[in-house]
Amino acid sequence: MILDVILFYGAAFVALASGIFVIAQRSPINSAFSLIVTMCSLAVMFAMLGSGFIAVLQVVVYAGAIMVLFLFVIMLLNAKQDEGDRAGGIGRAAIFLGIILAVQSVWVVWNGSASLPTNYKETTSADVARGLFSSPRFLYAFEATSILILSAMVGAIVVARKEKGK
Amino acid sequence: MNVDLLPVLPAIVVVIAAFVVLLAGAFAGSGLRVCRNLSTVGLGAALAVLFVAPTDGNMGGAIQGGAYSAFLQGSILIVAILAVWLAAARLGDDQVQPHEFFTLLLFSVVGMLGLATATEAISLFVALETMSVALYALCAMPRTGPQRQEAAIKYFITGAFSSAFLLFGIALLYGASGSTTLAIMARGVSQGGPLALMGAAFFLVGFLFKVGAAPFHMWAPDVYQGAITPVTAFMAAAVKIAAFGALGRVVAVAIGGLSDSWAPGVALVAAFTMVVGNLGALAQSDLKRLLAFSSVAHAGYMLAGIVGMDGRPEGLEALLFYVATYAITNLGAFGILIAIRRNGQEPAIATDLTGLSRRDPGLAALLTVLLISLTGVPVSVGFVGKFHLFKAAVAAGYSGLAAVGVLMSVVSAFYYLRLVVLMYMEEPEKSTEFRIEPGFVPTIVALAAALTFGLGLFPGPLMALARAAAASLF
Amino acid sequence: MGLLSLLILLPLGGALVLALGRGLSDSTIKRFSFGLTLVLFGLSLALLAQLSGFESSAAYRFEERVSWLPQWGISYHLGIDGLSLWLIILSTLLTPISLLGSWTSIDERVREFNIFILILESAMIGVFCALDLFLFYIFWEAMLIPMYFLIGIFGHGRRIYAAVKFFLYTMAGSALMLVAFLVLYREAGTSSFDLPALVRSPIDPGMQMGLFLAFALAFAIKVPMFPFHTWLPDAHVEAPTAGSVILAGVMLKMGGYGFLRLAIPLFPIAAKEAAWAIAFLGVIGIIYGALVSMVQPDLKKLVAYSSVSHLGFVMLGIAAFSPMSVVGASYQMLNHGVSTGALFLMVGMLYERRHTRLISEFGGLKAVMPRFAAVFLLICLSSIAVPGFNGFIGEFLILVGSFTLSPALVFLYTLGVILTAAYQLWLVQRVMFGEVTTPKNANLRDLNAREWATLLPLVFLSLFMGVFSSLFTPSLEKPVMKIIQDARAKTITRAGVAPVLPSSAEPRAETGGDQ
Amino acid sequence: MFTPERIVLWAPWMVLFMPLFGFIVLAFLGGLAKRQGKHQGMMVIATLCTFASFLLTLATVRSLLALPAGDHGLHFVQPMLPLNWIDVAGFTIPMALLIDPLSSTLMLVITGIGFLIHLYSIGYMAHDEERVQYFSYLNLFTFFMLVLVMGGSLALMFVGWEGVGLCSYLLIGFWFKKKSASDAGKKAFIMNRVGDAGLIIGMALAAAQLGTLDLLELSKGVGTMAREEFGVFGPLTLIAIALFIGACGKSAQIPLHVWLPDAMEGPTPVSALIHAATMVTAGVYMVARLGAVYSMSETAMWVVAAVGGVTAFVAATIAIVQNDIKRVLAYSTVSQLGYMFLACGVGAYGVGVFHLVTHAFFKALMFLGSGSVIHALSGEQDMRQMGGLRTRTPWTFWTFTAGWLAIIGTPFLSGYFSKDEILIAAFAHNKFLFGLALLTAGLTAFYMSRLFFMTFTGEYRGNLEKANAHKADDHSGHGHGGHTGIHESPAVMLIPLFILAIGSILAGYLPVPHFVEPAIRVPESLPHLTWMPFLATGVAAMGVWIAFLLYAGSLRDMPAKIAAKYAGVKDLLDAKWGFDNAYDSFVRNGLNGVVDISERVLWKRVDAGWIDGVVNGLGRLAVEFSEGGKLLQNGLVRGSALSILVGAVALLTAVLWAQR
Amino acid sequence: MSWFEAAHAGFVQAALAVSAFLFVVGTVGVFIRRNVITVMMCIELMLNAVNLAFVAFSRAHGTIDGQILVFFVFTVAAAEAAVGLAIVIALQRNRQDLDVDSFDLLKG
Repeated sequence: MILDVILFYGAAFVALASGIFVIAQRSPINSAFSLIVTMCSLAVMFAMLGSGFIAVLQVVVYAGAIMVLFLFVIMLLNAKQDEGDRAGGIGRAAIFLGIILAVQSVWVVWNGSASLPTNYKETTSADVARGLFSSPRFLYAFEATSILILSAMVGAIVVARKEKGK
Repeated sequence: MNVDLLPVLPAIVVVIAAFVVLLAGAFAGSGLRVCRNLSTVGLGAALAVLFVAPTDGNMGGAIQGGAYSAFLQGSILIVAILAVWLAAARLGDDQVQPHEFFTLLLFSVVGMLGLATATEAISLFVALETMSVALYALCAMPRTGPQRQEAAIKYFITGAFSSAFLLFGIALLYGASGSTTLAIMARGVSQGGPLALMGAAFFLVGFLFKVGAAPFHMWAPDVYQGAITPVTAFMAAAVKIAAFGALGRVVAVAIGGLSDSWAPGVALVAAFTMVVGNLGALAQSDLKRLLAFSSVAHAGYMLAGIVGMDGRPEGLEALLFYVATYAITNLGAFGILIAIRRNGQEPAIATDLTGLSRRDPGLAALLTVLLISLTGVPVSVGFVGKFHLFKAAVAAGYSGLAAVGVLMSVVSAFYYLRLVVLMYMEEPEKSTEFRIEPGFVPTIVALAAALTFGLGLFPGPLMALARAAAASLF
Repeated sequence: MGLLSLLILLPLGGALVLALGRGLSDSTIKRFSFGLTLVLFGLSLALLAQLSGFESSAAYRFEERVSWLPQWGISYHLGIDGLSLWLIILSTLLTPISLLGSWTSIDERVREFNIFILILESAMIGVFCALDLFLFYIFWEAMLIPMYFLIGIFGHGRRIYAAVKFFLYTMAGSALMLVAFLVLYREAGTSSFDLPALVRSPIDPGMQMGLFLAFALAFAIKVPMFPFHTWLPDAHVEAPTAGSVILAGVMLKMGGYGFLRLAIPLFPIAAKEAAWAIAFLGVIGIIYGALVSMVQPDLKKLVAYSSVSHLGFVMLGIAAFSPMSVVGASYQMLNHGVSTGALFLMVGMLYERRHTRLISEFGGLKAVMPRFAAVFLLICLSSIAVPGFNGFIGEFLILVGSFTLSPALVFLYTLGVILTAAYQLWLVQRVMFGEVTTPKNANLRDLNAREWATLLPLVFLSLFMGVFSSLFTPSLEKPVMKIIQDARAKTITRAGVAPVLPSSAEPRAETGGDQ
Repeated sequence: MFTPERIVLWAPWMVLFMPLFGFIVLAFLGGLAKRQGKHQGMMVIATLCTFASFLLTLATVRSLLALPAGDHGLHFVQPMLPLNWIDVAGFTIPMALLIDPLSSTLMLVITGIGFLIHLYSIGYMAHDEERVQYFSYLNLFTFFMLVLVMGGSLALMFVGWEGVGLCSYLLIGFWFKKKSASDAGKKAFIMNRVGDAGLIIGMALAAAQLGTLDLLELSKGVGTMAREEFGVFGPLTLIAIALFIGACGKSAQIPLHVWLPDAMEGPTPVSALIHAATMVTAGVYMVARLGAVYSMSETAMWVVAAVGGVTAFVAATIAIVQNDIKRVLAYSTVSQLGYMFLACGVGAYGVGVFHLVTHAFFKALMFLGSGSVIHALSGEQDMRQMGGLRTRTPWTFWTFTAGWLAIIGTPFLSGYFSKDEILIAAFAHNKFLFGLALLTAGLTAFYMSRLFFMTFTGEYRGNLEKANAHKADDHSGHGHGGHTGIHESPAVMLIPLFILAIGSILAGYLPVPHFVEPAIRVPESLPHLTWMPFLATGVAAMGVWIAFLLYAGSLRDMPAKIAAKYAGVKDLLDAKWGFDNAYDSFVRNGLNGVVDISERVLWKRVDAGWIDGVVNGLGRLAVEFSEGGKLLQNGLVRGSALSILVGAVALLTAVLWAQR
Repeated sequence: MSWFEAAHAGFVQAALAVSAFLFVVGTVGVFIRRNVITVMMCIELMLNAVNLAFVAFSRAHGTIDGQILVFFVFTVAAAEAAVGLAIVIALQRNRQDLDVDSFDLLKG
């Protein structure tokens, strides 16, 4: 129990900190690694919140596959470091708006979650599978995802392919 | 598990068509014409399925067939067929593998069909992303010239950004209700609470982005300008139908109970969109940017229908009618750009149309009809549609929004009329040579113009369809 | 198909024939459309077969009603009373005249020209027939497009500016009216846009003023009332002759018609409250128009501003809202159509001969073109409202009828009368009298047969209407009386107060100047 | 058909119709006739039409008098067409005439003198290019003048009123190529228009307040109303004064008189017909016609009398110093019209009308005579260039003498009777006005004698060659004859002179006041003052005597000396009491100011600047906004995303706000 | 309830707060980073934040929907990343610059 609590809040802290690192780093590589850290911390939180299956997926798919893709592209393109923090007026405006938005959204979820039900229960991958396939409700989305991925594939190929003769 | 596939049948047909096109292109090396014809057949078959098969099912709550979905799907499919033909007219110029292009186009149509039918947040999101991802790629085609990629990256970044908001909105609505099914969401949402409010707001942000409402519109001019014209035409027409269709459903089914909270805000957005769109178009010389701002403005008018819903189907009915007819009209207007070759080039800036009526009075007249409709001057479907939208807004108590709308229509007259001025009242330079794409493009434009004018005179049948569609959600 | 539908659809059909007809020569096109408009004029005269009916009651005649968009209670509802009757005849008369008047001056894009004129005619007739707000609005706006093209394609120097200004100005005016339609629809609770039904249903007095102002703006711009008139000089100056004739002859009348047909019957309480403002602006328009007209160097602009002045009379008459003044105003609308139409035709003739409209370029034309000068003088006299001409009847009725509204306004009115005479005669003097100063003017051709044919009907009418006004006024009087009585009845029952505008026809010998 | 009852119903219409017929024939066939050189025929047609009208008038009057009298002993008929001119909302103006003694009298004058002047014009205009047009105008004028006097309601009267004004405008500006002529025409029209505005207001007031414009009903109707005392500005007073403003304009009363002298730019017969005998008396006719109304308002009566008296005097003084023969006559006309108004103003309407009739004869005569003189001198109008014409144009001289004697009030000639009665009436009413009138009588005698002596007696002072040369320059205008040398006019011009001379002598014996009195409905009872004829004659004789001394007798150098000595008075009179200057400066400064303001302020600033500025400014503002928006739309993805963020935050705020 | 019990009970609330905050962090990151790949990563960060919210809500309601949704978000994120990175590659090939502010051909 105590371990749960420590793990959870520790992970939350790490997630927040590494999240800030993501946007504070000038180098894309560093950002990417920070992001991976964030994702892993989030995975811990997922687990503590009783969604073990999702936590695993988070690490495997997200931190593993997607972020590798990112890293790969960063390496491939030999992405330069960000040229400093010259975010300019847009950045400052965004920070300003971000503060407002943070206040608002944190306030909203804080107050909103106070009235949430507390039907806590651990879920396993079987629950997820049952939820996903026991009714046609999510079947549709599941099948649609295949189209999504296919079109992403085709799209990626079409876009990134080298021009013939170039 | 008993799965009733009937409501997804049209989408399935389109998916099959997409596979066939992809495979035919990849393995049989089919050319433009074959791909075009295959796509047309597929879309046509989907349309036929829509008419023939009883699609009234719900797949466990993920999607919902019926009048509303059918109306949207029908509109999308018709627009898609026209877009396929417009694209076919242009792809010959550009170095594009036609089968890839048409596959992506068909995939995005699948996404749109999903959007039009989805009654569950997950399906909705996946469908939206299917459509978007295909469109991002379409925008980047062909790879010649950095404009395309720039348009694509802009569309992609802003699109993904707003998707995140949409997703957050869904999360919050889910938090407020415990379900991702719209109808069940409505129960939780109607009790109010900060989660539901913020969820509704962010949900709206996501869709307001897709429909191009101000201030979520700034991508539109750049993307419209950067993409090739058939893609622009397809986006301007079909995306609007799908996005507004989904938005209308969500508003009617899920967050309608909260309309007291968000309707004033959306009314402001609508007014702001009309103003920004119309004023923005005023100073544009680039034709596609002009049409982009014009489409922003029209999104504003259509939002008046959302605002005018207020628990009654009239606003939705107006919205459906308008978005369908607007798509046709707009497609016709883009068709003109595709049909014309001025000194061998597609007309890019407004003055490229100078003296068109002297060279091709017929095409000029058609464009005039379309522009008149876009302005909203009778006799045209644009007028009937606006009348309908503003009527709904006024009935819901938003007379001020209607006033802004009509005044902004006057502003819009200025820039639409400028094109008419150029076509009819200015003399072309001696060396200007207009060549008209032979064959089917002028026919498509003529068809659009005829629909625009004819529906302006006799809107009854289509309006009845829209009415039935809207009523099915209430 | 009823007669009114025929009147509306026939020109459209003609336009379609011209649009689709291949290989028609210019002269065939001209003859075809001229013939068609003549036929329409004949058809419109057939409406007079029921003249006695128009004179005996205000009921709508030749009514046609086809359900159009039943879910909104919109129908294709046509019908005319005496008020519309004459305006329709005016439209069908001026159209062939303007076609004939531009027979030689339009030699390019003849097909388009005739198509636009025919569409315009259809829309104009439609406006006067429509008894459904939606239908009315459609015709109302549809008029703009052909006129826009007429000005923009066939006009002179700054034609594009003028065309766009015309279009935007008038469209802006009517835009808010559309919203008012919708609010009215919501408020009236009739679930229809049928005009008679809406007129019958009472509107909340609190809502009336806003709605009335929205209507009034649309109509005031069309009239045009000071200070919404600045589109008119530009549009007139740049328009081709036919455009000017129709614009001045018919389209300006729609403002006054709109007030009488829509704004006042629908919102009588607000109309009553706003009457003084309209009257005031009307009188300002009279004097302002006359003064500005006086100093115009351009013939057409002069006539254009004179329209502002003349329609000020009309607005005063409508605002005074006594039977005499309103009948006078309606009559004056017809008069203005005839006389100003003729003036524009004549200015067009001068322009055709000399390619200038500057007054300073002319002078002494009486010696060169005596017949032209004679007709010009006659038309000016009609415009000055010399008794015996049509203008007098209208202005006199307005004057007598509006006397009780405000004597002070009436004195200003008479100032306008003097100024009108001043600028018109000054015009005649500068153009017609004196020596021929410019050698180019020495050999100008006098009127030819075609030009006679365009002018004679108008000259004849301006005299005929000046003498035989009682052939026209009874049919105008009936609808006017009905409008006034209905409005009064509503004003009393709704607001519980007596009308402030008493009938001037009642002798009121016991009181002094009504302050 | 030919019983009196029948005749009075159709003959008046025929009276009206004949000159109109003449006009139409001339207007439509004139061009043809001109091309074929058949001017003569056209002119004869016009003249015959007028003559036929005269004969029909005679028939009408005879039949009218043969009818039984109505109430108040009035013989009247109201021939009516089965058609209303105006018929709106219970307010009708039928197309009805009113034939009673008053209108009959005027009809006789108009058609009679009109015919004579047509006849005269045949000779006078014999060489003018546009004489057919001239005759058509003349016929049209006759028509409108008849409408004016025969119209049964104020509105119909107004038709004639404006119509004659129009013809006057056309005829004054007949030689339109002359700037002065067209200016004078315009001046006349606009000044009349000022008066007409008064008339219109008066009519509107009458229509609004009394509910009718029918002349008979008005006269009858006001009888039931309360008389308005002096200083009370009740409706009747307002109506009467407003109408009187109209009368002032038409009848050239102060301050609207300045157009009449300028109107002498027209051909002389026109001056005789329109600006002496008929049109300018329309105001008098109207006041007399509405005598019943005027008599109900003391204020209005006072105004009429005062304006009349003052005008009579002022115009007479101005006439003294005029050298243009026609201008002397014009001012004389103004003065005599003042007399008539004076008579009306003191309640002696019949007398006013009587003077109208006699004046019509002698003034027409003198105008035609002067025309004959001018004709003889090939266009010379300056009296200083005349003299000794007695022998050169004997017939003109003798007939002119008759007119002269009549106007100065020589006993037993027409002027004597009418003027006498005016003096008596004035005396009975207001001693001051009487004094003014008496003085005017003396002045009249003086300046008419001055004119007479300067023109006909003594030696010829002019330069004939110059006159001829001048004529040669101006052949397009005054087309008098191809003769050279001073010559008597042809018979066609002299016959009218004779007839008018006879009329001038004998018209005083017509019982006009008695005849018209029932029509006016205001009883007139003048005191019988036996001393008045002697006094009047004496004053007149003195005027003649002084004139004789100064211009024909031994003191011929005196006028210059007097002028030098009383330079102030001379200047005042030369300046026409300042009226013309006031008008000119009003026109120059005031009117030009108005034109200037209209152009610079109203048109270019208010219209083009402000109103259009706002309109175009809105458009520009929109475009500026749009251009500004283009800067914002700088193509940066982050900008686009930022606007999404802004929108999201704003929408979120709005939604949270709305819920609160 | 002990402090850690309260803390345990507050998991959902805390997770939501973290989620909201991370979302905003990601949002801000989109604006202050100029490398287009970093920008995309910031968007991924936003999606992750949303995932946390889904999981938290899923726990609160005891329904599986939230978790399933997260499952789909993974897929969508993958698809988006694929296309997005493809576009980036194409861009890089055409203009050798990944600074988002350098994409300004289309404007006005």
